[in-house]
Amino acid sequence: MLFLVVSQIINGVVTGMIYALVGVGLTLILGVLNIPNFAHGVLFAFGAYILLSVLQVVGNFWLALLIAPFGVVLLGLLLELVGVRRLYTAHHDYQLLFLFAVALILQETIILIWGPIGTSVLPPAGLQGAVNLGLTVYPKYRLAVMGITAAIVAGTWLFLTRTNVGAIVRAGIENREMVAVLGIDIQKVFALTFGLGAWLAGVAGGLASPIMGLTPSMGFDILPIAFVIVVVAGLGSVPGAILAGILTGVAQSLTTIVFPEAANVVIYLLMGLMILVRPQGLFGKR
Amino acid sequence: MSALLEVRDVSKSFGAVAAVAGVSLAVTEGRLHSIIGPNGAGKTTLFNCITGEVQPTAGRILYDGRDITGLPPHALPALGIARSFQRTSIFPTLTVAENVWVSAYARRETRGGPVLVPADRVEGVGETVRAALAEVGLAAHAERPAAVLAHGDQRLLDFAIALAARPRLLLLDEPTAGLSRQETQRVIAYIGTLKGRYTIVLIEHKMDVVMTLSDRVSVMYFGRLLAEGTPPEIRGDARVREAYLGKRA
Amino acid sequence: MTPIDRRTFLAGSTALGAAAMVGGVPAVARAAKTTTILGIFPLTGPYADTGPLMSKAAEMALKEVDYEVAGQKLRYVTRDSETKAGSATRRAEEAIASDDVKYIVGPWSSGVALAVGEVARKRKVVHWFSGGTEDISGKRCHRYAFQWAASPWTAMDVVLATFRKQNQKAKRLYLFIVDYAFGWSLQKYVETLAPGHGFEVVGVDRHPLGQREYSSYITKAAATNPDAIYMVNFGLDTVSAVRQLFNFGMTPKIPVILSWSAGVEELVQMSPEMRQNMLVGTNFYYTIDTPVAKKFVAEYRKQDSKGLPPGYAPGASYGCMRMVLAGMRAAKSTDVPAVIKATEGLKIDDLVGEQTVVARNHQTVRPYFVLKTTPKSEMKDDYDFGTIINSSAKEQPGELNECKDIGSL
Amino acid sequence: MRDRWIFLLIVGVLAVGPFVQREVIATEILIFAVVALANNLILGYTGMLSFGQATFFGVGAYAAGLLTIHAGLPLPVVLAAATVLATGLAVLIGAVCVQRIGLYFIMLTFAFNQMFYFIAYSWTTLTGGEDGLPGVRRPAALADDLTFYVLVALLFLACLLLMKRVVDSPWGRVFRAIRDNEARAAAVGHDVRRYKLLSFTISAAFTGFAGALYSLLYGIVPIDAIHWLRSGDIVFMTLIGGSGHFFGPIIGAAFFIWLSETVSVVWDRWPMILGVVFALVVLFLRGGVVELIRRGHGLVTARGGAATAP
Repeated sequence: MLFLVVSQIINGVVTGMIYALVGVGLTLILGVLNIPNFAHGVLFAFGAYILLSVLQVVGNFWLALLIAPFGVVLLGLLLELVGVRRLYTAHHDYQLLFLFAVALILQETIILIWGPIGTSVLPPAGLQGAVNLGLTVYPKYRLAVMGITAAIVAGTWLFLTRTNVGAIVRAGIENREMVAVLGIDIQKVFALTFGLGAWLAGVAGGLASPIMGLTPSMGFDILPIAFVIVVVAGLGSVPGAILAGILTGVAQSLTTIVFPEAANVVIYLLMGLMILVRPQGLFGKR
Repeated sequence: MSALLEVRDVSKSFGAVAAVAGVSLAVTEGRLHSIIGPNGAGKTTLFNCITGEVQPTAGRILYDGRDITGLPPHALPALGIARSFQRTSIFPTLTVAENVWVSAYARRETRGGPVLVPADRVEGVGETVRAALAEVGLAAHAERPAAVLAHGDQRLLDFAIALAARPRLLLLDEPTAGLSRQETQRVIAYIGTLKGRYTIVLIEHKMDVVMTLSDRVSVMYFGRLLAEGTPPEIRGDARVREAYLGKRA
Repeated sequence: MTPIDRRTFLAGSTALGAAAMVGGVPAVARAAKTTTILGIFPLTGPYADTGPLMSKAAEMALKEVDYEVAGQKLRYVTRDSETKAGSATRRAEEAIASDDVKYIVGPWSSGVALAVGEVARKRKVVHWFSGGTEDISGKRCHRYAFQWAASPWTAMDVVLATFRKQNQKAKRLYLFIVDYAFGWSLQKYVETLAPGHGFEVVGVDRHPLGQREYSSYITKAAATNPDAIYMVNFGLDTVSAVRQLFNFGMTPKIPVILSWSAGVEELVQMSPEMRQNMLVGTNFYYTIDTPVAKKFVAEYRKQDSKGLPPGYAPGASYGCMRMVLAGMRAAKSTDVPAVIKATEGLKIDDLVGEQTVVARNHQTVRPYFVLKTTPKSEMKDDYDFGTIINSSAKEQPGELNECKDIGSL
Repeated sequence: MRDRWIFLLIVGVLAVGPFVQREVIATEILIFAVVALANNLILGYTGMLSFGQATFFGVGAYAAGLLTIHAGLPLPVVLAAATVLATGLAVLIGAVCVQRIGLYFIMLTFAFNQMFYFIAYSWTTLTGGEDGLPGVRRPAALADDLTFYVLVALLFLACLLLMKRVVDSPWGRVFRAIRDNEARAAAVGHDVRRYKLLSFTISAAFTGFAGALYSLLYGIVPIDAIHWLRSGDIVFMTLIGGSGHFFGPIIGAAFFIWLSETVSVVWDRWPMILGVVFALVVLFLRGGVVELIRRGHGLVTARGGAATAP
């Protein structure tokens, strides 16, 4: 039993880290731009699919993982430029309608480009197979993912806390008017944030592809989970999103030990409890 | 001479910053009492403590002898307290009459009875609306959407909304902020006509406005009460001049 | 609330009404001799990958007869089932109304099929479906619905028998079951049949439909030290589980049994490494050695841009459509009651071999196939996924069938 | 006065409806028209965007289905019970959700929707889960689709009138005041959260009622009745029709269902067309079809400037 719990916790952490990557991107966009980004899931999917195509060209997983997310950034910036930019002052209802429309269009685009049938990407050579951790055997690639996501999340955190640009983004979450008063072009901050969010989604999609595979609907599958993470975390909170992602992953995988049928309900129950006990989220202010 | 509104030792800090630190003042019934101070002096925070937008960290606020500290904003009109906002705060897509109606309805005398009647047929509200509109001189605009009114008219509508609540105490937050000179004159003249009929607390930073209108003036500076007195007394106060006037000159 | 006046609204609504009319004008005035067949498949939604293939294959069966049978013209229309019972129901209703549909083939998932079956019953049109729910020819059977897929009992029996033959020493099975009616009915049969074949079910995990993360189930399974992972799930669920079994290093050490597989469309999503040491049960595989299958596979591959052979999904829609046609031929008519009567008890040598429609419950008794996957080194081409090593058409014992009354026309 | 004419027009359209469309589809449009109108009570009138209306639609549908199947209660009792259940649930969910505004409100309603979806999904003995809840039979007198259409049309009119009364009532006016300026509405003495909860609950009541009718329409409660994508559809119907006009959502529901039916026959990748239409509406036609009618009218009458002012 103990080893089961331990390995489930590791599982939960790995899955949770990927959730966290998606959640951090989403919470940044939500916090800074104040828009409900329903297209976030599909950016995740594009991360995986672009990686697939790049991989076919360059042949090296790591190189592809380095390149592919920037394709997603371009896509995100394009979205920002064409539509989102014109919607910052609009009501949430129109923002939501637009982003949902974008999600529909992009999902169908995936089907048109890469076909309706899903596909697999193998973990890079050297990280295939499992390693014995003593208590349990565990896939090498997943362990690597744990390390990589931790590095990316830490990098993002350093970027936000230690650089001037990052400080401006954070200020955008705290107090948007102040940023404007400081004479910073808020438009650029928004575009930057959207790009950063898209990059995180893209990296997450790429990293997840050897684990979760690629299907056109993968974006719509992950979206609700990303929203739960943001609610649990508190809007705009990066550390909250990381913690919430891991909590969600662990809660899900521990539930499968005792009551596998409830694995999906449990994250929403968790969220419900969270709302009742601490409605502003783990790290939310109000 | 009893105090209608009494602020006792009220403090409010945001984190480490004390926006209001131990302010006390008493507003006598029927008087116009102004609170002035340079930007950042804590006037608005104090105001928000009185109106319930913000919970004071310490201290008490008494209205008509009753402790109203921490009451939510929506509970105050029923007690006879109405307010205006610093930036004109109206319901833009509602008509002028509907704007005032929303306030009058909240203070309607008769409760209960059928709910799903047309709004304009609610008993007793219509008269209040008409009276309030007539009072500010907007009766002719009653059926126009509030958004199309001129700035000054919107400010007057804001007053009408407050007056429709039939208050004893009017809290006015920088009523001339953002208005043109002409509009300012009009609004000041109008406030003059309210004087004596209501107890008024006026937050302002335009000195000229305050000095002509007020019965009594409190000066705030860095979250504290610096001085209090009649307009001539304040004008003559050295500390005020140094802290406030001096700076502006 | 900006006011708009009456005339504006009236003008607009009339225009809109007119537009709606153009879109929805029923094709009532179509030639009386034409019979319309509806292919309702998931073109969007969770099974969007299979819908277009199924529709194409279904239409191929009609093209072969040049849209004509028993002297009657046939017409083929399609609708999107979205894998949403609500949408599928509405679209089926709409197609029956506006296109005068008399026969329905599809869709792909059981829940949606049962909903479409309700429409078929109500509107008195023939419904052919192939899928894992035993309810179509079981407790929710009715006179208008027919099941092409083998009975789950037949399928589980032959899969277990084959695994026994392959692996004499194996004993402990760990089950991954998709958590809805399809999974449960198959689980029931696996659990009752396993002891008879000398197996013991050492653990069962039910996962929701659409599950993409199997690591927790896999670690749980590994802990029980099973001799095989036995899966009752479908499509992407299966692919995800297989992928992660491979990542965990379970494949190829422990055999994986896909007991009810989509065949090609699932297998093509896995890399050859993931497919090692695998046993695959399916209703259709493209190497089936019948004249009908050979012709179908050749034609299908010719039409596919990548030369992808048909899997179970297109095989099923093609097979169902051929059964519709066979019924019409037997009845010498396209009249619905006549065709139903002629189809009941119909026995033909067709796509997968001998196919018999049981009159009592509308179940097609037909072979179910088991493949062994081909190791990467031995693959003749990219699509050489496996070899059929066994098949069986053993009928489900009557007392296990829950269709007590097929009802009237 | 104007409303009366529109109302007469609607009655006229209802009368010809079954001759233009199959009865069941005309019925479905009316059911979703009620849902969209109800959604507009919160979205258009109170300024709250709920992404969880399917919760109440689904609960209403399941309740009606289960009561019909297992309890065999008469139709009016079934409809009433389903409505009451959805309403009660809305009070609980709403009480939590109205504490928050903006994005948080959207996400809370969305998350509650997910929670109830998975409960419905997992509790298969009750709901049938993925396979849906079949066998919801209408009373014999209503078995005929046209008869059922007539009933739904009458109930639709009743809902329409009732919602119109809500909108024109003091409540409706306070809702609009809250939408326009929440802080001001509170400052004049209205308990904003209570009114929001009221609006949310009224909306859910109609939504649950419509859900109950939906379960009787096809005799099945599909799992997608409670899926969050359904909540999305409801929002989109409202917006595409035009949330700025009381009657807009009716056009929206009809247009949405008509559009998705039409384009899905034309092209397999039809959601893309849907997406493009949505995007175009957002970028160029905020206000929806009602706005289009308004602009079209402005063009025709050249001097219709007054009517087109926002």
